[in-house]
Amino acid sequence: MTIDILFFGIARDYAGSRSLKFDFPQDTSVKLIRSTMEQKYPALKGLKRYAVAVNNEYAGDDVVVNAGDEIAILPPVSGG
Amino acid sequence: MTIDILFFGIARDYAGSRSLKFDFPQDTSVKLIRSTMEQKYPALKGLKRYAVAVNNEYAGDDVVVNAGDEIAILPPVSGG
Amino acid sequence: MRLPFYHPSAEDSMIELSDKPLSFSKALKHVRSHGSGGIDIFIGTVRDNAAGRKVVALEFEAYGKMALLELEKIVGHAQATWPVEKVAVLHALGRLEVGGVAVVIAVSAAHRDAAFTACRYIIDTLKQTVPIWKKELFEDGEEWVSAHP
Amino acid sequence: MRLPFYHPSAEDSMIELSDKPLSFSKALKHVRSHGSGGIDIFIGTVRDNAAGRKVVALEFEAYGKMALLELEKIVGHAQATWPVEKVAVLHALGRLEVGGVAVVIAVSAAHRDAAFTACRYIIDTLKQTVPIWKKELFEDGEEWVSAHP
Repeated sequence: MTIDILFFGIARDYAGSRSLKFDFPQDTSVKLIRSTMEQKYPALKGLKRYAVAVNNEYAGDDVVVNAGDEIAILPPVSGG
Repeated sequence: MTIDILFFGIARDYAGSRSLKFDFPQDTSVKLIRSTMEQKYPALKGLKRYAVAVNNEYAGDDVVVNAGDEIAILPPVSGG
Repeated sequence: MRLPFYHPSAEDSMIELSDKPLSFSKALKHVRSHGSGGIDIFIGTVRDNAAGRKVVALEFEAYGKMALLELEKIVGHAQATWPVEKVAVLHALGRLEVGGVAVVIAVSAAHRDAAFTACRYIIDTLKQTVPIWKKELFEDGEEWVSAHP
Repeated sequence: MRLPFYHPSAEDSMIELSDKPLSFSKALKHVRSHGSGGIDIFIGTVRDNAAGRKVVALEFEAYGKMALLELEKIVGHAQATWPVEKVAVLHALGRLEVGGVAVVIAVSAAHRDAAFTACRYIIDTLKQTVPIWKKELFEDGEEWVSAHP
């Protein structure tokens, strides 16, 4: 299935784009998304940490992603 | 000696004036001023408490007052 | 003494008692600085009720000279205790209708913790030590606040 | 999504992300009410230095939809936890020069303790959970804040 992934802050600099499409197997977990992204963009591993959001909610590693879900890579936030 | 006493808030209502002159002996203490005022304006004794200021500073009972000092009767403050 | 009373201020602090409407933006303008990352502002307003009784207005009076001196002590203590940049304290005198602004306290600091802590300290201490009194005006009477047990 | 993002608000709260200068008086106006006796306002401004380096400007970006949802949770939690009247949260996006206003948080309450506590909670939590990022622009480079260990 094709999944849209959004990149913010420094992760957007790493990906070179705000939004990219990726192909993932059915029943992909957030854990697999993280490892795939880290393989494609190794600089992610140098961050203090980063979060993954699924449909505008912070998502743990076990969350399973479905086609059409909105995924986002969120480096440490620094608003305020 | 003649001492000017200022009255604020509800104490002004009791005294009927913002400022009055009183005659006190030399070396009058704040304690004597308090008891004299309470005798003249017994309603002062019904307050939660009241403070006496000498020359714009809160003054304890032992402070001695001199001619020309500015004395003020300060009911519980309620600014803000 | 004539109103407003101005505090003969160190340039880092502005202290003022006034019978004109308080200028909130004046306080903000005073404390903004390029070195500050956080500003905390407390605004005390006239509430429409007190202990269940409907309030029509408040009347404030001050022992002006001493109130300024006490405010100066409070602000000086805050400046000596927390790393704050600038402080503004404005207090209204005279009659204020419901919704009116009685007090504005603004504190800027490099970091927000000092701004919050100092602002809270200033309003809490002001209420305890500064010789200002308020009378609540009700539809059917009036009362000096906190006077009686 | 287009700016500004408006929170589909309960009437007691106003939440907004905007690339226009934040209107401080709009936040104040929103929270003023006849039932409130105290308003606490936090204003975050752009400081001219960071860890000793001279800052020229900041650039903010947000994951807009999610940022509003997270702010809504924070404000909802504050409203459920402390007796506050009204809350306004404004956050700037885009480029801000030194001295510019990045965030305004205003909380009104019948009594000041709730206003201070809720305001502090909102800014502290915003900084931890709301997907907004800032980049510091220095004379000789730029850096995403907090990204690296």
